[in-house]
Amino acid sequence: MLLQPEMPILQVRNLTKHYLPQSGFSFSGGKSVIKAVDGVDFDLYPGETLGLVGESGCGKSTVARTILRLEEPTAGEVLYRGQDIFSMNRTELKTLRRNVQVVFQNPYAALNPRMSVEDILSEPWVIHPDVLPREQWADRVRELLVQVGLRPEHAERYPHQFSGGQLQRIGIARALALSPEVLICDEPVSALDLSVQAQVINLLEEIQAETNIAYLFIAHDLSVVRHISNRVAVMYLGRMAEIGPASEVFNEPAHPYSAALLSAEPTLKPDEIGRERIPLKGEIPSPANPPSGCRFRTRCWKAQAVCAEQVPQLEPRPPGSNRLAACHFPMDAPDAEIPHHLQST
Amino acid sequence: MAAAELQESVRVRRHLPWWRLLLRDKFATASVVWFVILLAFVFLGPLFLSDKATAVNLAARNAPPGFSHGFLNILGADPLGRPLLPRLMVGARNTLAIAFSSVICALVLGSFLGMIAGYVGGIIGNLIMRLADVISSFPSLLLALIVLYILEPHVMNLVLVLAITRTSIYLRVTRAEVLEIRERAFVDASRALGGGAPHILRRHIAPLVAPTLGTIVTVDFAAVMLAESALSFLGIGIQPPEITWGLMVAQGRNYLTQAWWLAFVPGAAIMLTTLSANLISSWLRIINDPAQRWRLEISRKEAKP
Amino acid sequence: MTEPLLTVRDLKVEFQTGLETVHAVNGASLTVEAGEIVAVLGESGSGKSVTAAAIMRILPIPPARIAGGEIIFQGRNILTLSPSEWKQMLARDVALVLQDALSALNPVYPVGWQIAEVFRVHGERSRKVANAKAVELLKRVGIPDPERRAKEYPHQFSGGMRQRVMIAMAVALRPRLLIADEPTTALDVTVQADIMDMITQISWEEGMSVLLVTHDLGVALRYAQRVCVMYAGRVVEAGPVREVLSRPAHPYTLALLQSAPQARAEGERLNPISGSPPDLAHLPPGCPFHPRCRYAADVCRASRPAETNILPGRRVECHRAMEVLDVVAA
Amino acid sequence: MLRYIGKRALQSAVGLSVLIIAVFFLARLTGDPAKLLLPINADQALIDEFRAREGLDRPVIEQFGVYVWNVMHGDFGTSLRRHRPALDMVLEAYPVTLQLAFTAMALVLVSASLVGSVAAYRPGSAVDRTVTVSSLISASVPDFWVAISAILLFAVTLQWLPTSGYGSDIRFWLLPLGVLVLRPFGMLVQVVRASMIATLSSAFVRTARIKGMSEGRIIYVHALRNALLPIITVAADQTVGMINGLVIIETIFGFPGIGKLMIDAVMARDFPVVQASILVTAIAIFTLFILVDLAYVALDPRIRHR
Amino acid sequence: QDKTLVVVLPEAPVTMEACMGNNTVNGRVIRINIYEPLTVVSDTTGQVEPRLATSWERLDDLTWRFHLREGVKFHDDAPFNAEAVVTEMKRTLNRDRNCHTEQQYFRGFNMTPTVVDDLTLDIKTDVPVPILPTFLSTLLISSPNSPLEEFTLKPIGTGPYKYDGENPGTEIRTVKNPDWWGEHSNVDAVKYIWRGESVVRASMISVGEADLTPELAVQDATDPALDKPYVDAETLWLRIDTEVPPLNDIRVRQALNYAVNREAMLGTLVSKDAVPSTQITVKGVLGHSEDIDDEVYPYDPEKAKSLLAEAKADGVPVETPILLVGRTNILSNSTEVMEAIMAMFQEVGLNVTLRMTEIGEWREYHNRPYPEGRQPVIVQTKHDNNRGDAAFSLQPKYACDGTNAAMCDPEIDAMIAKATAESGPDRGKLMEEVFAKLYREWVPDIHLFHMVSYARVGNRIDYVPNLLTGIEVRIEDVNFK
Ligand SMILES: Nc1ncnc2c1ncn2[C@@H]1O[C@H](COP(=O)(O)OP(=O)(O)OP(=O)(O)O)[C@@H](O)[C@H]1O
Ligand SMILES: Nc1ncnc2c1ncn2[C@@H]1O[C@H](COP(=O)(O)OP(=O)(O)OP(=O)(O)O)[C@@H](O)[C@H]1O
Ligand SMILES: [Mg+2]
Ligand SMILES: [Mg+2]
Repeated sequence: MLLQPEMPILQVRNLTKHYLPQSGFSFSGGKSVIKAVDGVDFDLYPGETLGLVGESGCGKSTVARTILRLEEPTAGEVLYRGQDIFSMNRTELKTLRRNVQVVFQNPYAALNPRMSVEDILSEPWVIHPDVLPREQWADRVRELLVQVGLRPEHAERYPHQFSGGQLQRIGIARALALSPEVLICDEPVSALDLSVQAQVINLLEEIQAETNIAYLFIAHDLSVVRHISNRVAVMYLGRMAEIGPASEVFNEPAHPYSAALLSAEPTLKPDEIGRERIPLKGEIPSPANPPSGCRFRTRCWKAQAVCAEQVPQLEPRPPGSNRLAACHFPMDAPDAEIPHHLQST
Repeated sequence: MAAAELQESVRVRRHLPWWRLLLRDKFATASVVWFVILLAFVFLGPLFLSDKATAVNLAARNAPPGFSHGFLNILGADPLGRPLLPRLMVGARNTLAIAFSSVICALVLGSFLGMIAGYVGGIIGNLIMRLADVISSFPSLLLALIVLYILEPHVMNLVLVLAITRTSIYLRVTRAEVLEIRERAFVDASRALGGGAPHILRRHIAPLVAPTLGTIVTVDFAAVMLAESALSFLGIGIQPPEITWGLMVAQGRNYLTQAWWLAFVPGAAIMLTTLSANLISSWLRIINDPAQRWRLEISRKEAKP
Repeated sequence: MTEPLLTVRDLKVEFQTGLETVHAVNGASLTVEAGEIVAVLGESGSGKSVTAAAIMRILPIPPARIAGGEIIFQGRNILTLSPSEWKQMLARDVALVLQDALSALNPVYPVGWQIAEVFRVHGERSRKVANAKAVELLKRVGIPDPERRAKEYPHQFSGGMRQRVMIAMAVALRPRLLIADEPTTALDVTVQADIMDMITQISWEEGMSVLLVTHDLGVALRYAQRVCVMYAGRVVEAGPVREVLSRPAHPYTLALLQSAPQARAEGERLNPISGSPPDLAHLPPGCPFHPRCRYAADVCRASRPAETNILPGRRVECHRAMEVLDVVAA
Repeated sequence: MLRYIGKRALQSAVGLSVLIIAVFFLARLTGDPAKLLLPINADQALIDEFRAREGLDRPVIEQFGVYVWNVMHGDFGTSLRRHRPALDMVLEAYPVTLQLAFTAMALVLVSASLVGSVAAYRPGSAVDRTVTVSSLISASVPDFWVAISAILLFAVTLQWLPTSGYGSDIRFWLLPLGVLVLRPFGMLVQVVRASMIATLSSAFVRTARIKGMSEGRIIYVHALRNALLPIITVAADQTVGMINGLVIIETIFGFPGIGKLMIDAVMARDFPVVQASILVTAIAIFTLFILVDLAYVALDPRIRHR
Repeated sequence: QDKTLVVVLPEAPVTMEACMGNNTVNGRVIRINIYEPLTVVSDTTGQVEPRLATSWERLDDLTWRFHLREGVKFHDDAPFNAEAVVTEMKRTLNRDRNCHTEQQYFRGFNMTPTVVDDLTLDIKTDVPVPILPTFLSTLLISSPNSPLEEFTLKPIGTGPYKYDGENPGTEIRTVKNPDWWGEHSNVDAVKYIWRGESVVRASMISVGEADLTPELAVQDATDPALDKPYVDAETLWLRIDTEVPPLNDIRVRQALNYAVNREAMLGTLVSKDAVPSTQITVKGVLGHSEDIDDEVYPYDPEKAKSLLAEAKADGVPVETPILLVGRTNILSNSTEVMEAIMAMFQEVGLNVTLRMTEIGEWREYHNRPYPEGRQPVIVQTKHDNNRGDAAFSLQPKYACDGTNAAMCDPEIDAMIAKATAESGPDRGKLMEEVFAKLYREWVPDIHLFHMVSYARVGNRIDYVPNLLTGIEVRIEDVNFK
């Protein structure tokens, strides 16, 4: 299934999103832009799941929002089946949104508290009336509810009557209502309990098997990402740190940040419970004022002078493999050794 | 899940019908009754009572409330001896027509512009807001004079004046709320589904702004009726022989020491109507707010055991 | 054996929704000993948050109603305390950390102010002292440059930092008991680890008990000493965390463990619990788990299992606990 | 921030210009001041003479040009009716009105916040019902009716207060303020109540509760400040709308304010006074709106950092 | 005892300028009290009496000679003399100053004053003005030091009280002028304040906050001990547009008169002391015809109906919708009166609709030129001839080119011209004839009432309001008890 020869369904090229402090009040002075996403590239192929992980605030959601064109990018392009979504007109965009759907991070906020579940789940068909004839809405709503592990009679309830996990399933059901080709899942299972999480993941996998849907799966629960993803991308502070087949990234992370991340994962394996995690010093730097060179260098135990000077590019690690990493001193390289391409400087 | 189970649970209604929820709220029920009576006035009053309402009978001049001058004079009579009760009933049509239309026009116009200002923002939003500033600082009396002088003091023109002067509050409140609501994730979710601005404004934003606006609307009823009264008094609003409650209040003002009921009776009608509108609107707010609805549903449970 | 710090006994909480009554907590019992960390596991909707809210007495009443049971904290039934008595104990003796730290912090006041407020409402006269203590706390929960950050507003903080602020606020008065309702669910693993480390450390240093509501088995295993597993508003199994998670006695606990992604090899399908969660308004007769239970027998359909102590320190509510233990052992 | 104020001031200046242009041209559609100011049997010759003298016979656009030119030189014209510089008249009346309006609004804000919050604390309770009903009555009661009844009661029957009059003695202010406050109070209580009901159910209120603080502090320190934005929006609008209430107060109680001045000028088509008083009040109103925006920022730090 | 009189007026004075002093709102404060004219018209006899002039004579058709009072000084100590009168004439008659007095009374002839000596003044007119002394009762004399162009802010006259400052918008104060030539009352100072609501003014007198207020609304005059009625020269009537059918038919106009029940309105909508009227001037005005005073149309709806039927039989379109135009606040209760009258007209079968208008709009109906092809209109109007000579009333109301007239009859025109030119003893007689003829033969109006007003007079003072109280409140007539 990996790296199909076919065309990627989404191609993200140099995606950049800088937030300008809004005009109006700026007591905090200065015109410092927040570089939420700063030149991200990746492809998404039909039928695959790309996991996207990274620390809170590193720009995962912003990537998702920009792909959905909920935000206008600062630079870069996103090609959906070869067509740049940022130059789409209104009708093209509407079609795109039928095919590219999203599940949001915060289930409490993502559902309108005034609408019943029935209304929430039929909203996609209100917007795209040609998808499903009206008479079938009620039945389909209940089917969707059951599909995501809820009860049909929940259709008449309102969001405040559900727990967070139940709400998230409603959000997933809504995204599935249009049978999209790409589903961007922005931490869809973070708020779910294990069993439901398993259901949802199974569900997502089933749907993928049936429809060849592609997932961009953002999560911070590494075990889930490990389970569901074919490929994994690790972001740090608006940049891609590492991207590659899931097994490679998880088993032998190339980027020190990936390694630290993986070590922090709580595990169920008895032998690993006492495992030491690689502690990261300090907080994640502000995206308004990111470190020069490699963005991770301020917290990296391997950082050297060069890291502050040169921005590491995504390169195959080990050379020739499918996995790309942006690091001057990847994990497999001995600490002291300076990669030869840097030696000239 | 089993298909049978699915089938069974489809269309099971777990909510009371609205009228039973209404009966739960005694105040709202009373308010609806008052409005039904008003509607009867509006449709039947002018049909049957026009003559009674305008028949001058100087013998019953300023008759106090009571039965001394016959049933029609139960609420008293005005300086021309015209009975207040039929006048109130006949006046209901104009009064409510003016109040409803102006408040609704102001609401529609204000909330529409407010939504645009809030949702679209940018230059257009700014433009709308500054326009609102200009309109708010335009004295309503001058506006009334202009419109009514140029366009005759007709009910519809009066509505125009009152609507314009009331618009800015709806505009501002709506915009403020929209600014907040549009940042919520469910709005993004709807956009991601392909929902355009009209869809989102209608389905997501309007229902959330509605309760706040509802509150203002009901109080505005009173404001509009009294504004109309003030205009009449200055000689540029509705004028006799038309009848409106506001006009009745304005005319009764001269007799406060002698015949307090002249201003009081229509004033009380205005108050009652405002009160009823408010009680109904708060009832509506409760039944439309899923998180509050139980307040009405619960009472039966409590009463049962 | 001394009396536990907190004993929840047969707690029942109902919600009135529409025409029906949701039995969100339906006879839950649990204990927390002084100084220990107890994890509460359970699927979504099983009543974990409601139980926590009931202990804190912040249930929205109505529609909620405490239908029965008692909550004994430091020897007193908190359900019968007067509101003012209870307000005295809040923050001083028992504190709560909520999951959604963004909405749980007041957006219009600086973070430091909000922490200092805890001291001020509990007797600290001097604004200066309270502020100094707040800065101290911020430092303690690992916020760099606390003097400056204390003057900033919640929206200027990242999710992880907000959660730290919440924790700082909660531990400000060194409560005996900290209830943490999914404190790290929204956070990424590195931050989660930081925060949990911090809670554990404070607990250890102060002898503070923690009731930790979580979904995450890994978190429970790593940080808690004991665990309570909730299902349909009841605590169906309780015991030392390693024992319970390695040798579950309740079929629900077992199923929960099996549904974790870690329990599966890559590429394998996950193994969720069959069926759907119970409708709390219409609980089935007998054991509430029986419709989804692989081991259900007739007795399970007929009667609700009583709580039994199968092993020392382990409590379970299952007719067939022994069979389950055996299966696991096998 | 200064830049922001500058920007808003500039926008306001544009708004003011639009307003003045609108007032100038629209006012002239309401009829000929000659016909109102001259004796009832004035003949056409006299009317024409008057118009020529006041420059009203010239094309409106030219009149406007002259007006703008004069305004730029600080001359706001002379009252057609009173033959005094219009600006002097307006500035004489201005302080009284400002004092009345702002005292009233301060009272309204404080009292409505207190009362509305109490009502919102337990929606549907007896307290809430009482507050709702009484605030609605206060919003829908004709103010002149109250004003006169209050005079008859407090001044004539009980003789506690003077009937009317303007002075620094607080007793002169009690009744006018009481009446002026009624309508905005009724309106604002409703808004406070609605806004507070929403706020009181938010998570941070729960946090406040678990800190163990008193309900009063929860309501007034935590919830109210968050609920304040819509309240201020409406309060500002009510302040602006107060000019109508002011006319009544000023007429009945004999306060020498701008409300009566403006109404009289409008009714007499005394254009220079109409224009000057609108300009001056509009400046106050525009300033108020800027202040409201600044208040938003002061009250909600999120706006500042957005 | 503090002898400061507090007068509460219905409206603030608009200006204190002498040449605006005949406007009621201003006159109540400044007329006579601060500024005095050369002559005054008696409220009882209608005769012209001396004030600053002690006597006058007509030298020829065009010239009048006035002898001025000796030893009079302005409040600023400037001497009052012929020169001062000339200066005031310049000031008042300067058309650029937009003076009400000039516009109202001094149109239609030109005056040339000549100073004969310090206290003697000749005034020459370009046309004969038989009632020049009456006209001069409106010319208030201010100090020659008053500004010539602008309106003064500090009135300086010769009167018994002098301006003593004001709180803008709240009160105006005057104090006794010790140098006044006349006999003072015992009032030392006066404070003028104003309140729009008549009920508030009434209350202020009751509780002793003020001593005197004119123009109380009928319904507030509830205390017979304090409230004093006075005929205030205001006459209320309806003017018929006789130039449009069906109102051009006299029978229809008579029918309208028969249809009105004046008696029923007395004591209800208008004061019980009001007098049903037959002409627009009150008794006491030169030219008022006492002959027709008791020929008030009786209330006779049957007669009205039969007149209408008669007219209809002759092809008069009596069903044409007639517009009844009222003016809000023309008098208190004006609206109620109009509503009652509308009902009465409808009673006799006329198709009448009422339209209450604000003054600006009302003038469109009331003043010439009227639009071509207009609807038949009946306009509510009032008149207050307080200058004591009907000439001020007849020309504008009934002459073909009268600004407020809606009739044209050359015969009447000739009669008016003749009467107003007459200066002899027949003058009154001639004018009386015009009124009688109009009333009996023309019926251009529906006369209603000579109104009365009420003044509330506080317990501390003695004051008897009179015909002139409507336009001037002479403090010299007020005494503390
Ligand atoms: N509208 C905005 N204006 C300014 N800055 C923003 C905006 N939205 C996001 N940011 C900033 O951009 C950065 C990336 O945010 P983003 O939400 O994409 O992170 P994330 O990786 O999804 O984090 P999390 O795991 O917490 O969801 C953050 O620093 C955030 O503060
Ligand atoms: N206000 C309410 N009205 C009706 N039902 C409610 C209300 N609040 C909670 N419930 C119900 O109570 C039950 C228990 O909810 P609770 O929040 O305790 O679950 P939880 O175990 O914390 O779940 P999660 O892990 O998803 O947070 C749920 O079924 C929920 O639907
Ligand atoms: Mg995110
Ligand atoms: Mg929970």
